[in-house]
Amino acid sequence: MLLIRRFEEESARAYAQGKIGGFLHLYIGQESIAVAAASLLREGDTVFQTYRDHGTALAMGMSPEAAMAELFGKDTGCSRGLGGSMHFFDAARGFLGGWGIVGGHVALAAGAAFRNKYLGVDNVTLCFFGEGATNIGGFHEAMSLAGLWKLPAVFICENNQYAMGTPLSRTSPLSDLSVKAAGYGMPGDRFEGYDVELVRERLGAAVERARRGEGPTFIEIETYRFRGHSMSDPGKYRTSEELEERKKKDPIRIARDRLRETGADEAALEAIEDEVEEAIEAALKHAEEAPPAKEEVMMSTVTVEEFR
Amino acid sequence: MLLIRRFEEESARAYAQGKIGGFLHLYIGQESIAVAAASLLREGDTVFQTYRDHGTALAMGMSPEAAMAELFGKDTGCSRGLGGSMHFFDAARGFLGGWGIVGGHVALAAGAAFRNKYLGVDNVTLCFFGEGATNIGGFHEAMSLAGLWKLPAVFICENNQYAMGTPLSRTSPLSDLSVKAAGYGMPGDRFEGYDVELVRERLGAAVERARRGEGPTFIEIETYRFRGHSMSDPGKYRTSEELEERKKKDPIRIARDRLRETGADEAALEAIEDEVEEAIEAALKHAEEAPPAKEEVMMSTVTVEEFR
Amino acid sequence: MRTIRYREALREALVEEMRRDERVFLMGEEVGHYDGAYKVSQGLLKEFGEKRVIDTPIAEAGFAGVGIGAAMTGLRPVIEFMTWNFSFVAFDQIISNAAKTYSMSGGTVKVPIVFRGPNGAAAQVAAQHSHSVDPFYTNIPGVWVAIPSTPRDAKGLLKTAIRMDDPVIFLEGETLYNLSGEVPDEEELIPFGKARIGREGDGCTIVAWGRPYHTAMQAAEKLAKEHGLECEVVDPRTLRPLDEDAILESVRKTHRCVVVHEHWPYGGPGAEIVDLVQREAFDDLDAPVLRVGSLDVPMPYATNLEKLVLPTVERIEAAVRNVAYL
Amino acid sequence: MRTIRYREALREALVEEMRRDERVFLMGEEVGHYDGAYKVSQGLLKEFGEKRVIDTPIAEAGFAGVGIGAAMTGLRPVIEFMTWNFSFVAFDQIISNAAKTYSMSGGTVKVPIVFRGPNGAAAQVAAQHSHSVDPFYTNIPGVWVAIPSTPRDAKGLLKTAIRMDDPVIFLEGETLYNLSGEVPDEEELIPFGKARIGREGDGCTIVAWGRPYHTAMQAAEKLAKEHGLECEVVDPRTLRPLDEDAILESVRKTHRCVVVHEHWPYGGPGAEIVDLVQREAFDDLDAPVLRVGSLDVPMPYATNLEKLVLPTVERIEAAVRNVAYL
Ligand SMILES: Cc1ncc(C[n+]2csc(CCOP(=O)(O)OP(=O)(O)O)c2C)c(N)n1
Ligand SMILES: Cc1ncc(C[n+]2csc(CCOP(=O)(O)OP(=O)(O)O)c2C)c(N)n1
Ligand SMILES: [Mg+2]
Ligand SMILES: [Mg+2]
Repeated sequence: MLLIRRFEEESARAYAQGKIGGFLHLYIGQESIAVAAASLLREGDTVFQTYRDHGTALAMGMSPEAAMAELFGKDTGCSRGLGGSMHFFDAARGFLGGWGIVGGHVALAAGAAFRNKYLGVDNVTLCFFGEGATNIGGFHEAMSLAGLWKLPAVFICENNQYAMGTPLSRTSPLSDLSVKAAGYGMPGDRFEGYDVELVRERLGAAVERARRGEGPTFIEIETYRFRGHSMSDPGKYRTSEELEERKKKDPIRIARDRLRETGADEAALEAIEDEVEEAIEAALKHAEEAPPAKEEVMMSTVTVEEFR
Repeated sequence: MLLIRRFEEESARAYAQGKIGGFLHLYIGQESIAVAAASLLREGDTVFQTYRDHGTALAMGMSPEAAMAELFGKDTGCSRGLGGSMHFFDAARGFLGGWGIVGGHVALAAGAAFRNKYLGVDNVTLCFFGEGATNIGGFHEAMSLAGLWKLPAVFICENNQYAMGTPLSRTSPLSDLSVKAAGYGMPGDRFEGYDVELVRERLGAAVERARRGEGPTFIEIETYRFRGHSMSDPGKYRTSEELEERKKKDPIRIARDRLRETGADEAALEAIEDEVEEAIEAALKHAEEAPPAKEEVMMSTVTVEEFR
Repeated sequence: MRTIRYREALREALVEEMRRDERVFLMGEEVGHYDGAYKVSQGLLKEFGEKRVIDTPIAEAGFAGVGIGAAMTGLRPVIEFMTWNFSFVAFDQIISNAAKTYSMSGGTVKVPIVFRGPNGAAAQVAAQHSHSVDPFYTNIPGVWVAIPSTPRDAKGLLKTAIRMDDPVIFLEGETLYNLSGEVPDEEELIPFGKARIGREGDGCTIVAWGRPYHTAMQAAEKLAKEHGLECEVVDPRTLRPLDEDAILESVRKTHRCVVVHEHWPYGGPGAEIVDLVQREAFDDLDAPVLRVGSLDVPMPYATNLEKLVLPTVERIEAAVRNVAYL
Repeated sequence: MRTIRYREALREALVEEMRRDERVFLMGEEVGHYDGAYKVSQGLLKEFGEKRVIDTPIAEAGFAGVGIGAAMTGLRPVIEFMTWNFSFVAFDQIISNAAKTYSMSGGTVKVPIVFRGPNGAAAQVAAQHSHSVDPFYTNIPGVWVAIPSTPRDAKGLLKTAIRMDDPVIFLEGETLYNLSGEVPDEEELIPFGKARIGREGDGCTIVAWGRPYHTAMQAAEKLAKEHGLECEVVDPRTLRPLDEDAILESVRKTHRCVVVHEHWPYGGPGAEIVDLVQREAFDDLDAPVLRVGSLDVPMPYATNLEKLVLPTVERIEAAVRNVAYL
């Protein structure tokens, strides 16, 4: 979690310095979800995320170098500088993007789950999306198919309360989104995402269900993003009081407090922090020095086949 | 109902004779729904239907001449021969199509309901679609918006058991589609559509709710189509026993029996039948003799504005 | 050689490729229990079972996306759109996901998928069901677009498409499904980007594909008989990639060119081919390149009007005579 | 005349038309409380309230359809797509419903609606967010397509669009929102189908619109200075209808033509204009018509590559020198 937090903080700084361009959506405040989810995965499992994808990729083991280099538009980036912040990929680890169209990737995840079932393997597929995505057709069609075909997938709505500047109350008549699950013939669950261990436990149950071939689950996790929607969003639609109140539930703070309460060694904690700092520094240095994205790569990755 | 039934039977015959082309989707077996719905409408109310649209248009008062001429591709058709069977329009009576893309018209109906609310009038909008349409994104988005904005609309799923050759059991894990209503924050209802009076009563409640400004309702009506999906469908996916069983619930038979039971005059019933026959005959004659669709009409209805 | 129908040729391609490769599956509305809305997949459910011949609910964006996700993770889906008109609700899946993944993943994730179904107008199916989608999909880098005009091409191109590692847009003709033609007995993989010369001649090049290819062939016949003008009819077979060499070679011989297509006139492959010819064969042209397409109107229902909208022998003939100064 | 920004010009058009006609409303994501993702609608919620400035959930097909239904029943919606990339999920609503209703209802139901938002690439927003949608929407009969390059055109065309009785596809430029320019004090309604000559000259015609119009103007400046070649830059302002007369008149004067566009090379208005020019001004042309567009690749994220993809002054200059044999 700390690695993600620090990665995001440094990305924001590099963005301000003009080293990163385009859209940059930070995961600060939501780290517990990615970390809990990643801890449940096995070889062959696959994960789909929105444009707010750094945290999930890092939690799944993408190197901070490859991640930061991607943000810097470098050839050593996880998508060779072609994808950028919104389109991280790490196929070897099962991280399959990084998608920019709201709702557009949910069916892809259903497709990866379809593949698990087709091949008869006990892999599962996780799909993350925001609460803002639950009104769009792409969500509905993917959920309908997954429910009908009992695909081994878990659909995870990271309800961070806002879709850009719009609070949930202005985009849905529901306050509990998990009631939607019934309409797709699948079970729903709903819980707070601030405590990484709780997330792991509840998410784990759904993952196990899917692994056992009992079908998909729709899960709504309450969370909060501490930063604006993207770098260009000043976040005026919420009060600083609200933000301060929310920060009391910072998952990193909660995890640290828990570790201390349960008697973790202060020195060990500090060592972790140092390690994280080093990793981030190394990532920045690497990204700075890596060669820029290459024209040959761009021209040769439009299609696999060549006809001219 | 009888007029619709006879209109459809004669359309099928004319189709077999090559006087009608393209797709022809008959409403035989579902007449009670259109008739009940039409009886609830006031001036200014609007109705949207799928390609299976003759019955609804006729129930709302479209003349059989205009309807049959449209099927024959004639200039006096309700869409001047440009629309055909799937695209009937009768704007003066509030019948706003006649739409061929599954789910595509549901948002249009929400838009017409939005207009009722925008203008502050107590008009309502009805939208019909098949059970096969409930998996598509267009349905979901329209329902989401209607639920959120509490639009004065009634969404009516005519569950005739099949989407082309596919029974509901192979397209949805649900047997009761009205549970979907909860996911849109609106009430749902569900009943059999064979008795026109029952349909009128239950549909009426939802129409009144919308008229009072209390928002939309999602209604699933159980019904059955006696013919194939369209003229090219032999309907091999169902047994003749099933069909015969279903025909016992023919809404026209039920209505006729009821009238007889309640002491309607046999002569009066026969008079109605004669009237219907005359109307259908007149419609066929008219359609036969009417001038063909016109090139000038086609060229001048692409857009309202002309730039060349 | 055997004489079979276009629909059967497609079916053979599907069957052969599904037998060859376990990863290939067919998914779409009514493809299984109903044997296909246009019977292309007749018998497939019986042979391959529900695992590999999958009936879907009406959710084109959903099952197109499922196909893309399955392709990303190692399967080789063939996705049937009952007609290409219904691909518009799945347009974003094709342009934003299928066409982009290989590139935006830096070449790490492939999407070997075929989207197929009938394209263009059938008889009197009116405005919402008569689209020629070629202009939309040919514009997109990251996909290939095939549009076979004959049974042989249908089979050979579909087999190739299924083996390719990229998304392929495969445009069949509803009004061609019943067309009979010779298809070789042995396996044939027709490469993308290679045109077929339907008829040789030095009087005028006609470039045409899909249903209008046959109209163009008729027009060429008529022009030969009535005016002694031998047209060369070039069928590109794939619109992306386009066999530029074949088109240019023909034009350099005939010095005249007419492009015939069913799609609406504004832009599209019709205009692209004009652009190509005037750019690369400017000095060889004795007349401007002309086009014959559908009229610029939504398709009307009435059959008398529909006939006015679609390209006809008469309109092709007039265009050729115009450029040949006949 | 006042000097205002492109974004303010659009806002003025919206405000004036909303004041003039109660039936006009604005609907889209973040248009109200957030004052617009790109601040075009800043202050509108305050003036017109939630009834007429309507924030939507993320459901483009849904709210596009709501707009069409509202337009069919007498309102005059302006639907904002946060960017045109997100119109792909609503593509079917536009092509099957907005564009078809007037025709398939036999001229009985009109759809007076404007779909607007930023088109084309912004800086480094990568493959899914950088589409130039002109090729898709210009192909469709039943809609009009406007694409203003200057604040004045933005205001005058948007006002006209809102008053038209047909669906209008209104393509703004995200990278143009900050552009300043003169706009008349009095009301101006710029008609569709009338090009604007950005620069006169007799050396070569350059047809360009949207952002590349400005690149073309720079290239023309450079060519005049460095080579003494005076280019005439024609901005069609609307792509459907196209001002064919203005383009042809210019080409008949210059005998040369280069078309510059941001969209992908295959087809689209770029090719359509080439088709027009070679067809109608064949004998006037001293060289083939050339095009400068984006490269045929999904847009990469890295800024060094993005620069290679988009049309540049250098590429335009090279094309003009090529046709002018300089
Ligand atoms: C189809 C589509 N419409 C609009 C957008 C623009 N957009 C990007 S993110 C976003 C908000 C999404 O909110 P939510 O789903 O809650 O996810 P969060 O950003 O809060 O993680 C919007 C409207 C988009 N990317 N795709
Ligand atoms: C988006 C889309 N996909 C596919 C079709 C082809 N199609 C037309 S009707 C139909 C079945 C619809 O079934 P249902 O919604 O139950 O309505 P019914 O015909 O039974 O009244 C299908 C698949 C279509 N018109 N639109
Ligand atoms: Mg959110
Ligand atoms: Mg049905």
